[in-house]
Amino acid sequence: MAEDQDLATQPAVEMDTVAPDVTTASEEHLPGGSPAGAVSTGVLQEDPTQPKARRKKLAIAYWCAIVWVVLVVGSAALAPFLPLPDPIESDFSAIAKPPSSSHIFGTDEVGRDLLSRSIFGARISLAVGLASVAIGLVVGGAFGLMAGYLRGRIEKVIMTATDSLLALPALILLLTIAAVLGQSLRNIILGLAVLTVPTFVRLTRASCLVISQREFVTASRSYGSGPIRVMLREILPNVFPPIAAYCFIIIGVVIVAEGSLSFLGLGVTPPTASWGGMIAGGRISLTHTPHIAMVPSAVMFVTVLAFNVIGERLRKRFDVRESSL
Amino acid sequence: MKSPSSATPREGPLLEVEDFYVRFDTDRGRVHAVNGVSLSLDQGETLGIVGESGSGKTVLSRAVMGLVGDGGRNHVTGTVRFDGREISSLSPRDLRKYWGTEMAMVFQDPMTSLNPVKRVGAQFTEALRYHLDLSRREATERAVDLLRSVGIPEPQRAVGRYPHEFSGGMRQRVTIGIALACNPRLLFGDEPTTALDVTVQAQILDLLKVQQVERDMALILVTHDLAVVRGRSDRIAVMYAGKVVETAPTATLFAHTRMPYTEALINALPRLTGPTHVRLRAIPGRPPDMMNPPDGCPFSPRCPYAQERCLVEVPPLMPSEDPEHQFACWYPVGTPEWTEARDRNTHRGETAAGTQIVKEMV
Amino acid sequence: MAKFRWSLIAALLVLAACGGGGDGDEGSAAAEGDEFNTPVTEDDAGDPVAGGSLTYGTYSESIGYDPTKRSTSYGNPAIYDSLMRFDDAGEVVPYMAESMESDDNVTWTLKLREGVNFHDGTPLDAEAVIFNVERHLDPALASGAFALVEPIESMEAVDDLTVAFTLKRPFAPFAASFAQSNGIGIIASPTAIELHGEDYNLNPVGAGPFTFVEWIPDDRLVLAKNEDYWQEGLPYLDELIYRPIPDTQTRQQAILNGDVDLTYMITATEIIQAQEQPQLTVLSARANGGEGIVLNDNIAPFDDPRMREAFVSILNLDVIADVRYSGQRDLAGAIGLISPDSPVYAPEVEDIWPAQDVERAVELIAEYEADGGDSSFTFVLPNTPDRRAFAEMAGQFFRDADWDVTTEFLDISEFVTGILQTGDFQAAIMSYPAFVGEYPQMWNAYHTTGLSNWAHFSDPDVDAALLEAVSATDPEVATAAWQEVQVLVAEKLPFATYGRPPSAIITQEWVHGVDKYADNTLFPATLWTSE
Amino acid sequence: MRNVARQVRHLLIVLFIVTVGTFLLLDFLPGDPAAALLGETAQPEQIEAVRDELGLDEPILTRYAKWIGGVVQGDFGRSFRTNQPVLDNLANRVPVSLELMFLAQVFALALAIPLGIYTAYRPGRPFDQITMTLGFGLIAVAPFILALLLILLFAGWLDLLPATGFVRWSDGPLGNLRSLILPTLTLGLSQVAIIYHQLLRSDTIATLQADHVLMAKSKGLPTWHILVRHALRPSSFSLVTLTGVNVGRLIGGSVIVEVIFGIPGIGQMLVQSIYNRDFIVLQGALLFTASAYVIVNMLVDLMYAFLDPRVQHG
Repeated sequence: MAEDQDLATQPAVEMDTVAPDVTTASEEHLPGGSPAGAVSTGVLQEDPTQPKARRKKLAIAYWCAIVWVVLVVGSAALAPFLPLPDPIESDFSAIAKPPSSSHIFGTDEVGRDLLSRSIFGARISLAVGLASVAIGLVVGGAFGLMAGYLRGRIEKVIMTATDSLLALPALILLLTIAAVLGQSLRNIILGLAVLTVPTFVRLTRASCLVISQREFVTASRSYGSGPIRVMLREILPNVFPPIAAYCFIIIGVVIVAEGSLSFLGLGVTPPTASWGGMIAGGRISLTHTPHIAMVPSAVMFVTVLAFNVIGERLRKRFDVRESSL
Repeated sequence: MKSPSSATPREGPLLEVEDFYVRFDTDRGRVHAVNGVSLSLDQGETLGIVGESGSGKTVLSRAVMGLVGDGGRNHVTGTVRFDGREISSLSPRDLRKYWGTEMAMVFQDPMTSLNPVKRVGAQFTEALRYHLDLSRREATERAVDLLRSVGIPEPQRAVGRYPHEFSGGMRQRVTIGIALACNPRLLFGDEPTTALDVTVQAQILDLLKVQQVERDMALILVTHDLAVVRGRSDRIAVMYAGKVVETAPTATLFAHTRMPYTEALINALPRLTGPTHVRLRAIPGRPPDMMNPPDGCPFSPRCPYAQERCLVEVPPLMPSEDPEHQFACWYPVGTPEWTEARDRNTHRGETAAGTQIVKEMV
Repeated sequence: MAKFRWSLIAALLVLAACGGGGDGDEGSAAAEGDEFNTPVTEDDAGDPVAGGSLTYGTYSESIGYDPTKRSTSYGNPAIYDSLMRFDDAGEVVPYMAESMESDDNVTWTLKLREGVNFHDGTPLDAEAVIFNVERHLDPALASGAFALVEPIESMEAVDDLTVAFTLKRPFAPFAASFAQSNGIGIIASPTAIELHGEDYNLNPVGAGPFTFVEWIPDDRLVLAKNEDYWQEGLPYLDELIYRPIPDTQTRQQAILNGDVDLTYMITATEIIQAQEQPQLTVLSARANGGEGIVLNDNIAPFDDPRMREAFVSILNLDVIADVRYSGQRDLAGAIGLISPDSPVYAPEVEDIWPAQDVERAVELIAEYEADGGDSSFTFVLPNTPDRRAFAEMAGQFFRDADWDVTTEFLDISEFVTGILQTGDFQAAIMSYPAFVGEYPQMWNAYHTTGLSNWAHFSDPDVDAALLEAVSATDPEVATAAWQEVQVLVAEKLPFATYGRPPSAIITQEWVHGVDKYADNTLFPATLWTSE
Repeated sequence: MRNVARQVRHLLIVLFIVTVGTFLLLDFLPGDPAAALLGETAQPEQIEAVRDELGLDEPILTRYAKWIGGVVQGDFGRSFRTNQPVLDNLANRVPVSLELMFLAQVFALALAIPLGIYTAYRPGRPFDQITMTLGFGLIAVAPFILALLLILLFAGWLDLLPATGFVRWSDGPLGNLRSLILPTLTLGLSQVAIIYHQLLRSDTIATLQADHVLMAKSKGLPTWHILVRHALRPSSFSLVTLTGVNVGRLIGGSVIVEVIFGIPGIGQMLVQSIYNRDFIVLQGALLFTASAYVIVNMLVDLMYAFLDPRVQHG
C-alpha cells in the first residue's frame, strides 16, 4: 500500500493513473490497492489537442490574458495615482466625442473621459463581479454540498429556502433591497450575491448527488471519515471544476447585470463609473455615438475573455481529469 | 456491418506488433510510455502481459487496438498487423470496423466501464445493432443469450437493469459479455480482475478461459499480477519501462527465469507450496521516470545484480538457446556471468548503481 | 446634423390653421369641420379616403379609460371626444357642444348638440354631463380633474340639451376646463358606468369617433369606427390601434421600419433622428410646460431667494441643450412654464430671469454662508435613466460653483410619495408636462393652495395675480394678470426651469389629417391613410 | 403517489413563504400604495379615502388572510390602479410569458447542446475557441444593448422583422412567431446559450474521460453515437439544473426584453406593479411565477433520476 501511494505521487506515473473521475484523494481507497488505471489520453478525442504551433498560439493567448488582467487590475488599483483625467469631471467642450488623440477612448454624453471612466469603472465592476460571485460560490456551495450529501431534513430546509428565493423574481429582490437598504455599492453586491447563491446551491447539490453515489465516497465513509471530511476531501474536489467553470462566466454576467440594474435605475449611483452603468448610459445614443456603449463593452469583453482563458488553463493544471489532455 | 477480414482463418499469426512506440507530450515533458515493443499472437492463443503500474502495459494494449490514436500530443509509431492486414495505418473510421467485431477489450473496473445511466441490455444491443444490423428484438435475444453464457442469473430480467444493480463480479461478467457480443477474434483483458474479490477473480478468469476456448479466440491478459496469468496463459511477456524485458512460454518463464526483474516479480508472489511463513519480497525502489528514462538497462537502479555495463548499455531483447524465450539482460539469472555479478555486488555491499544490497534481496 | 425645424413646423401649423392660402406652402384649412375651426394639418395628398387602419405608438401605457383616472390616456379623445376644444390660436371653441357662454364668469350655460349619442345608443344630454361632473366631485373617486370642478357651486339641467352652472366665484377658465386634454369635457355614458360599475375603466363608452373594442394592457388598445358619429362623414378610419412602446430606441425603430404609422415621441434625440428621415413627417409645436428643479421654499437653503437665484445662475443652458436636448438650444432655457408661442407670454421675463453666471452664484453662496446659512443641500431625483443623465451633468454645475451637493436617487413611487407629497426635501427634479391654456396648471404650480406647488411657494402677489387672471371677465385683463404671474415668478424663482418637454407626433407619409393640440393630444376623427 | 403528495406539499410551503415574504417585504417598501396610485398631486384626505377604500389601514396579517382567503376561492383581487381583476390580467399575460420562455429555452438548448458536445469532443480547436470567444462577447454585450443591435440589424437594416409589438397566436401563428424571434434571440443568446454551452462543454469533457466512454469506443460505435447516447446524459446534470433555475428567471425576469420589444408579459406586470405599489397585482403575478418555478423544478428533480438511475429519491 505504502509503495502504491509513493507511486501515485510519481509524476511519470500520473499519466498512467487516470481512473476517469477519480482524483488523488480517492485513489488511496480504491479497492484492489493499485492506482493503475487507464490512459485516458484521447479516450474519444481522436485528436484531442493542438499541434505544437497552435499550442504556442494558445500559450500566447494565455500570456496576453495575464498581461491584460494585470493591466486592468493594476490600473484599477492604481487609478488614483495614474495621470488620468478625473473620471467625474466633465469637459463640456467635448461632449460625446469619438476617440481622438486628446481622449483615446473618446468622451461620454456629458464630456467625461471614457478611458479614465473605464479604468475607474473597473474598480467597481471587478469588485461587484468578484465579490458577489465569491459570496454566492462560498455560501451557495456550502449549502449545496450539505443538501446534496447530508440529504434528509437539512436538504429539505435548504431546498425550500432556495426555491423560495429563486421563485421570487430577481427584480423584486433588487428593488426591495435598493428601496429598503438604500442604493449603495455594498447593497448592489449583496443583492447580486443573493441572486447567485441559489443557483450555486442547486448546481452544487446536483453534482453532489451524483458524486455521493460514487464508490470512493462510500469507501471513504467506510474508513470512518466524518461527513465534513467526506464533503471537503472527497466530494468538493469533484464538484468544484464544473462549478468553477460556471463561476468565470457568471462573473461576466454579474458585471453586465449591474448594467441592467442601471438600465432600470438601480445600479451604482452616478457619477461613480461602472462598466455596466457606462454601457447602460451609452445605450440612449447607441445609433448616433456608439462608442459610448461600445468602449466599456469591449473592455469588459476582453476582461471576461481573459478571465476565462486563464481559468481554463488553471483548471487544466489543477484538475487531474484534464491533465493528460 | 460486414466484418472487414475474411471469415476463413489464414495461416500465420493473428496479431503481429512490430517495433511499437507510444509517446505522449504533456505539459511537463514527453512521456515514453511504450518503447519499441514487438509481439505476435496466434489464433486461440493466450498472452499474458505482466508488469508493475506504469510499465506501459495498459497503454500498449490500448494503442495496439488503436484506442490511443496517433496525432496531436500522442505519438504512436510501429506496425500492427491483424490477420495479416496492417491496421496501424488505418483511419479511425476504418479502424472502428475492427472494434467490437474483430478485437474487443474488457476494462479493469466494471464499476466505471459500464455506462451508469444506460440499461445493461442497451449496452449490449447498441453494438449488435450497429455492427450486425440486427433488429431490436433480435439484438435483445442475443443479449439475453450472451448474459446467460457469461453466467448472469435471470438474464431476461438482467437486460432491464442498470449496472449499479449488479455486484462487482456480475458487472465484470456483463462487460465480458458485451465485449464478446460481436464475436471478436481477439480479446484484450486489461486487468480484468484487479478490482474484484479474490474469489470472484478466479471465476472471472475461468469464464474468460471458457469463452476463449469456446470461440477459439485469442486473448491478451494484461495484469500486474503474475499469479493471474500463471495458469492461464500460453505465453507471458514481462514489461518494464515500456519495454518487453522477458518473454517466454509460461512454463519456461517460471522454470528458467532469466531476467532479474522477472525473478523479483516471481519472488513477490505468495507461494502455494513451501513454507508459508516466508516473507514476500518486495521490489525495492521505484519504476523509472518515464519522462527521463535512465541510460542503460532501465531496471539497473533497482537490480541487485547491476554492473557498470548495465548503467550505460541498453540490453537488447535477445533470444536464448530456446527461440521462444527472449530476455533483455547482460547478466541473465542462472548464468555464470550472473553468479559473478551477484558475488561482486554482495562483496562491495552495493550495486553498480549505488543501491545498497540488503541481504534478503539476494 | 440636420437643420432643426421646430420653428418652421410651428409656423406651418399656424399658417395651416389660419386657413389662408400659404405662400408656397401647400397648407390649407381642413375641409371638414372647419366650422369649428378645427386645426387639421394638411398636405397635398388629395381628398381624404375612408377606410383602413392605423397604429399609433405611444410612449407609455394608460391606467385605464375612466375619465376620472389620473393618467394620460391617449385613447380618450378617440373614445370620448371633447365638449370644447382649443383652436390653434389657443382660444376655446365649442366642439361636441353647441356653445358655452357666460356674461359674468359666475353663471355658465352649456348648450349641447342635438343627436349626439354614446356608443351604447344613449344620448349625450344634460343629465349625462351633470352625471360626469358629479363623478369628478366625488372625493371617493379622487379624480385628477377635481381642481376643474371645484369652483362649481351648483348645476342644473335646464332642458335636455342645456346645463346651467353656477360657480362659487368668477372663474374665467371654466370653458377651457371642458377643452383640456384630461379635462371635464370628456363625457362618459352614465348607462355604461352604472352597468359596468367597477369594470367601467376597462369598458369605456363615449360618444367619440371610435368605439372601444379591446384593451390588453402593455399590448394594445383596439378601437373601431363609430358609425353613428356626430360629425357626418367622419371618422375616415375603420380601425385605430394604440400601442404603448415605452423604450425610446425601440419606438424609434418601430416608426422607421413601419411597425407603427404614427408615434408620440418625447425625447429630443428621437425627434431629431426622425427629422433626418425624408419619409417621416414631424409635427410639433412648443406647448406650455417645463422641466426643472423644484426649490423648496419651506426648507433651508432655498427658503432664501439668494440661494434660488444662485441655483438658476449655475445652470449652463448650452450644456443642457447639448446633453438633454440633443443640441436643440431653443428647447433649453425655458423661463417659467408659459411658452413664447402662447398668447399670454410675457417677453419681459427674459430680462428678469437670471442669466448663467457662476461667479454670481459663488458670490451669493458666500454671502449666504457669511450670514450663517448652510448652503449644502440634497438633490433628489427619481432613478430613471434620463434623470440619471441629468444628475451626471448637474453634478458638474455644482462642482463648478464649488457647491456641496448630495445627489440621491429614489424609486419613482418613493419619489412621488415620500418627496413630492410630503414636501420633505430641499431640491427635487420635476417636470410639468406639456399643456395648452393656462388654468389649472399655472394655478397649481404657483398658487399657495396649488396642487402641484411642490416648492410650497407662497407669495400674496402671485396669489392675487392668479386670482385676477382666473376671475377677470375682460380677456385683456386676464392676459395682463397671467403676464404678471410670469414676471413675479421670474423674480421669485420657486421652480428653476431649464427647458421645455420635447414632444412631437411623427407620421409616415401615408398618414394624413392629423388634428392635434400643441401638447400633441391627438383627435383622430380626421385621420386618414392613403395606403 | 406519496411522492406527488410530498411535492405538492413542497410547492405549498414555497408558495406560502414567497407570498408571506413578499407581503412583509412590500410593507417595508417606502411609498404607500394609495399615495402612489394618486400621484404627485394627491391630497392627504384623498389618500386617506383611497387607503380606506383599498383596506390598507388594516393590519398586515388581516390583509394577508383576506387575500389568501380570496385566492383559495379563485378570487385574486383587483388591481388598485385599473380595477382589472388580477386573474384576467394573468390570463392575458401568462401564455405570452410562457411562450417566450419556452422559445428562449428551446433556442438556447438547441444551440448549446450540439455546440457543447462538439466543442467538448474537440476542445481547444479553432472552432471551440471561436465559439467561446463569441460566447463571451455575447455576455459582454448587455442584453439591453444586444436587443437594440438585433433591432437595428433585423428590423432596421434588413427590414425582415418587426422591431416591436406582439402578435397573438390567435391572430396568426406566423405573425406570432415573427414577433417573438428577436425577443427569443435576445433572451436565448445574451446569457442562456453561452452559459448552457460552457456548462455542458465542461461536464462533457469530464464525461469523455470516463472508462465507459472508452468502452463504448472499443465496441466500435460511431463517434456521434457515443457523444449523443453515452456522453450527453451523464453530462447534463448541471445543464438540466440551470435550465430549471432559468425558468424562474425567464418567466419573471425578462422585464428588459419585454419592455424593449413591447411584449405584454408577466415581467412588465411585475415591475409596474412594484413601481406603482399595486401589491394585489404583484402578489398574483408572484403566485404564478413561483408556482411555475417550483413545478418546473420538481420536474427537474425527477429528471435527475432519469438522467442517473443511481440517484435515489427520498
